[in-house]
Amino acid sequence: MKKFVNDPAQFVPEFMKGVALANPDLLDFEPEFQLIKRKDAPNNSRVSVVQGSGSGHEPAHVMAVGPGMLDGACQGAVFAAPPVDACYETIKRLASDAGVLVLVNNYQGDRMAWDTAVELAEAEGIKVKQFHINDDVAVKDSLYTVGRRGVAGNFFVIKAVGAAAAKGASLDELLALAEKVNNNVRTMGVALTSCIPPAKGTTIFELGDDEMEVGVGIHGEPGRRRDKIKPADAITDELFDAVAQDIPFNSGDRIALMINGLGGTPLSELYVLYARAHARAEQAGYKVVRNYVGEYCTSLEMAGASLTILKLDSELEALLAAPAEVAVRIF
Amino acid sequence: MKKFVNDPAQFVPEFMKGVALANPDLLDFEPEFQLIKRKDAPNNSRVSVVQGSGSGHEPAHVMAVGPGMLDGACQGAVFAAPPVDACYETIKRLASDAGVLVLVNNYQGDRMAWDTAVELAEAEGIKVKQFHINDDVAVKDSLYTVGRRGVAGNFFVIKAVGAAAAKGASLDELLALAEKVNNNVRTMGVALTSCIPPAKGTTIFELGDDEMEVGVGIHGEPGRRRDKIKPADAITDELFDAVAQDIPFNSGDRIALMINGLGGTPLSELYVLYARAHARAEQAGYKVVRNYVGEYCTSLEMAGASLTILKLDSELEALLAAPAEVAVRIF
Amino acid sequence: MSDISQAQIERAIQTTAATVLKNEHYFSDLDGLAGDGDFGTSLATGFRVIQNDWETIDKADIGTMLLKLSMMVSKHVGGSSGPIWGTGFMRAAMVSKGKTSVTLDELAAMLGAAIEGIQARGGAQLGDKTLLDALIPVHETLTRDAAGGAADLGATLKDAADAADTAIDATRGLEARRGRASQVGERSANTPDPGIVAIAVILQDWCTEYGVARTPKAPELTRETA
Amino acid sequence: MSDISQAQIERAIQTTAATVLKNEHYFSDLDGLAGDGDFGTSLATGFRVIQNDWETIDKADIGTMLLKLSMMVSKHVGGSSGPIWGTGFMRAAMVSKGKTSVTLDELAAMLGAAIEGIQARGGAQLGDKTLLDALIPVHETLTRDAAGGAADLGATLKDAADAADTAIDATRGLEARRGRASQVGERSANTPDPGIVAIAVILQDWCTEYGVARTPKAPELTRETA
Ligand SMILES: Nc1ncnc2c1ncn2[C@@H]1O[C@H](COP(=O)(O)OP(=O)(O)O)[C@@H](O)[C@H]1O
Ligand SMILES: Nc1ncnc2c1ncn2[C@@H]1O[C@H](COP(=O)(O)OP(=O)(O)O)[C@@H](O)[C@H]1O
Ligand SMILES: [Mg+2]
Ligand SMILES: [Mg+2]
Ligand SMILES: [Mg+2]
Ligand SMILES: [Mg+2]
Repeated sequence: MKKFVNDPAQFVPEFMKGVALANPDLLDFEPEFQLIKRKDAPNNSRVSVVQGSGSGHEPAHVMAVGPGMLDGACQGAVFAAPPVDACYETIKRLASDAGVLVLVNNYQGDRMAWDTAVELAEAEGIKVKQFHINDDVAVKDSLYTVGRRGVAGNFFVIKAVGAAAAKGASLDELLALAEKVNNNVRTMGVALTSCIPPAKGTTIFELGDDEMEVGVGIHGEPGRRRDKIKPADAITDELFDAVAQDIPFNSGDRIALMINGLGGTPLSELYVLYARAHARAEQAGYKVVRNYVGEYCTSLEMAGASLTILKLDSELEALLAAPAEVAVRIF
Repeated sequence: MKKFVNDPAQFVPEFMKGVALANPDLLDFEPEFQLIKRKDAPNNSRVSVVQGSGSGHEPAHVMAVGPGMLDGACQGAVFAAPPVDACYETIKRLASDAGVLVLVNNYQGDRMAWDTAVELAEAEGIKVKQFHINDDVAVKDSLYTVGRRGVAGNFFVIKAVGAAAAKGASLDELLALAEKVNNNVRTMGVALTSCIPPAKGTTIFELGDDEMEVGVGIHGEPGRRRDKIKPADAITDELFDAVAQDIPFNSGDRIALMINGLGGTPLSELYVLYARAHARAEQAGYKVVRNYVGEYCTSLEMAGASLTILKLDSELEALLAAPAEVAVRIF
Repeated sequence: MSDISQAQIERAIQTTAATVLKNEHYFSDLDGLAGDGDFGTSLATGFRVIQNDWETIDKADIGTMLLKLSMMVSKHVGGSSGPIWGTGFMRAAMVSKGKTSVTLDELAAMLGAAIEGIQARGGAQLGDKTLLDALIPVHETLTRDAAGGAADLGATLKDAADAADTAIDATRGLEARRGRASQVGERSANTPDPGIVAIAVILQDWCTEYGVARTPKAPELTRETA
Repeated sequence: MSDISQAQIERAIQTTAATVLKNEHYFSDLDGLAGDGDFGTSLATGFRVIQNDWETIDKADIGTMLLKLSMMVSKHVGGSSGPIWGTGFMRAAMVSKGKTSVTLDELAAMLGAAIEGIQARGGAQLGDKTLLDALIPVHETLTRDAAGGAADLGATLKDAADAADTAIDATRGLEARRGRASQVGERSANTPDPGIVAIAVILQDWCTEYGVARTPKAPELTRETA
């Protein structure tokens, strides 16, 4: 296993400890519940925005905690939603008079854990609401299933809601805002390799040397199909078309464009994809107002990338431009 | 080849185009010389700080161009120093009355190219000086060779010099500052896998499934030795000891601590290394004043990391804290 | 047929823990086919705690013990398995409060309560390709046997194991409609559901533990016992 | 011995281009042993341009032509190879300005000038395990043959190829003291220097091109010609 790991069972708490040590003034870390929160939260004058999900998607989700972003987040084991207790304690520790908004990526495990935790918290009189993020267009939505998956679009929901919460928006306003962002953001990804969860010690799926998984999930779940690896531009075109046609986006739209690395793909390749995606957006008559190239929602060391488009309006543009700070920094 | 690439020969210009498209207000891109520069440079009231090196180390070097960092950088093919002409044109386009400082990572190819370019530029009356960065402690220095390699410590030289240049420091002052940072920064890295240069299409070296290369170069050059992969803490300890003993650093030192990913290693693993490195620094009595965890100087998709320690003083602390902006962003 | 003692239930739980730990990687690999490869690890995390803390668990009565198990799962098990198994234990606990032995009827009622709780929690129905497709048929055999169908507990165990075993092949071809696997559309068809397999493997091991002879059918079981 | 015509030199350059392109990956693989695996690609990039633009290159005389080649290398070739080969062509051009044919003496002088230029640029000496360890012995054979040592150009070519071939094994055990390979300490010992191999392969192919029979010695050459 080509990984920096000590005891695989301790992988998650160990990297969370690193995050805390690297941000002593900003964050508190509670190992018992694998919970990271802002030192200055909760603040009764504003809603607490929290999340909790499986690990392996870093910087999502615990590394997205900070001013203008999340107030706190708890993590489960790699790819496993957090235990019910961790979700409950997260709500409890971040309970604010203004309320708590839980941003849940749409997976059954996360939903069941948060549903249970929210019931327990409400029973204690805590004001809390949930929102389910589901931006992945890879698998067609269906009434009879759990619905679409939540992937990299998650970043935009957090950024917008976090910025609005900082400005003092109410719980209901934030819920409406989360829905607005989610309704206007779409993503699809592709994997060139499978990742290896430390505790599993083996790949989740097998890909041939010349194969890719189109529409892969961020936990290595299958996507639309297995195919031969194509030139970067052809791959970008397929992601772009799938995403652009879903809402659909229209000529004249002002958009934010994201190329998200899945963990093992270097920045240089992501910019090759961005160059094509940007050109396609301009051809389609979209105005790229903001762009994001890097790692936002990963799948451990999986080689691959996802493309996300968010339709903007003046409110969203202002919220995306608002100052924010998270555990991961450049300078 | 598990890569997003079109024509391998176009890999570098294509990703540079992506960088330019993603930063339309900040950067200009000249494909002919694979040169990226600040739109607002040169500025005759301050020294231009430039760099040029092989590609494959992104965000170094062209993605480090921006206010408070580099004024411009040219790139060669993957792992190949830029052609002489590109270096010469870079100096020429960024020539300022205050002078041009070229920060050269210490490799023979880069040195010969810049030596030639500097001779040509000086012949035209351009005021230009060079500095060689050599922070890699993996291979013992020797008078009879080209000397130590320049690796991730490069970031600190750029950051400090870029901040001082923005404040209007003179060419000689910047040269002295570069030397001061270089004298106080040390790095060593380890590789868990080899990368695959797109044009080569195969790995540079072969590592067994359970092997690592200790002290690897950022171009896949051999390091100190081949060894079996050890637990993350043991690896961190070896890197930490090699670096700490080199200058040596002393109890009471105020330091900046960096865990740099080599490209294929996810953030989560980097924070596992950081947790240990931070603990070791505190045990040694160093005060970690600033920390950096992420990708600063990579080797394509190589799985691996390097550890860098920089000894600080009040001047360097202020320069590292100064505002800066580069092509790669989070928000 | 004689009542089922708390001791027998405790032995079944310890057997289950052993089964889950022994199959950790196998269950995760099965989950990798249409899911995310963590099922085995998530379950093992919980049952490892149960095994390690076994002596200290309050076993005043069956209900108390199951409630403690439910709390341990809620504290330590993540993924869908946490809420599902935690709810299951919790609901079974509520209907066995104060009891130190149960009739087969009461055992069936415990499983029935667990099934209802899991359905309320996750919204899955029979045929959605979740472990409920094993638990519901098993529940039917228990009710039938309680109504005089089976000679002894061994025969009941065998009927239950048969039902779970059958569920593996009966659901293999289906597309999942609940759980992560339901989010991959037709890509979930023709892969066994790891939860169903886990129930069948556990019941097969119960048979072995209680000396009940039974030849498994589904390839996942023959591979496993092989 | 008769003079060497510009046509013969042009043919040698075209042969060199073919050799470099044919061996691009092999040269890069050799560079991977103690270096960074780009030697073949860097050289090939330059000689591909030379091959493609061949017709348009100003060939007024040998010096003019070599100067143009030097400029093409400076524009397109990166890595250490750019300055080294660019300087080499440039210096050879300066001493062949205006000539449309050269004596063997003058050819030796051109190579001598190139060697001096490369040494000035990169500071390498004989024994530092760089391509100079091939070029310097080759230069000696040219001077010797020019002083009446060789019967004809074929014999001279063979002597030169022998010298470069010998250099491969003679330097294999050394630690590099210049170039990237010098930064890996003893890890560079017992690997052939790609630059030396390239010179030997090029001269071997010149022999073949000019119909000079010669059996290569070093494994890198036999592999290559195999
Ligand atoms: N809504 C549900 N109701 C009942 N069982 C479910 C449900 N969703 C999933 N399961 C069961 O849980 C198993 C997967 O568990 P696990 O891997 O822990 O979940 P996750 O998909 O969150 O990783 C599935 O094989 C299935 O049998
Ligand atoms: N200082 C030098 N003088 C002469 N030749 C050199 C020198 N440094 C390197 N070389 C030659 O160049 C070859 C490597 O070329 P290349 O791979 O392009 O360089 P780089 O190390 O920059 O990648 C070496 O095999 C060696 O023969
Ligand atoms: Mg999971
Ligand atoms: Mg090179
Ligand atoms: Mg799972
Ligand atoms: Mg090289």
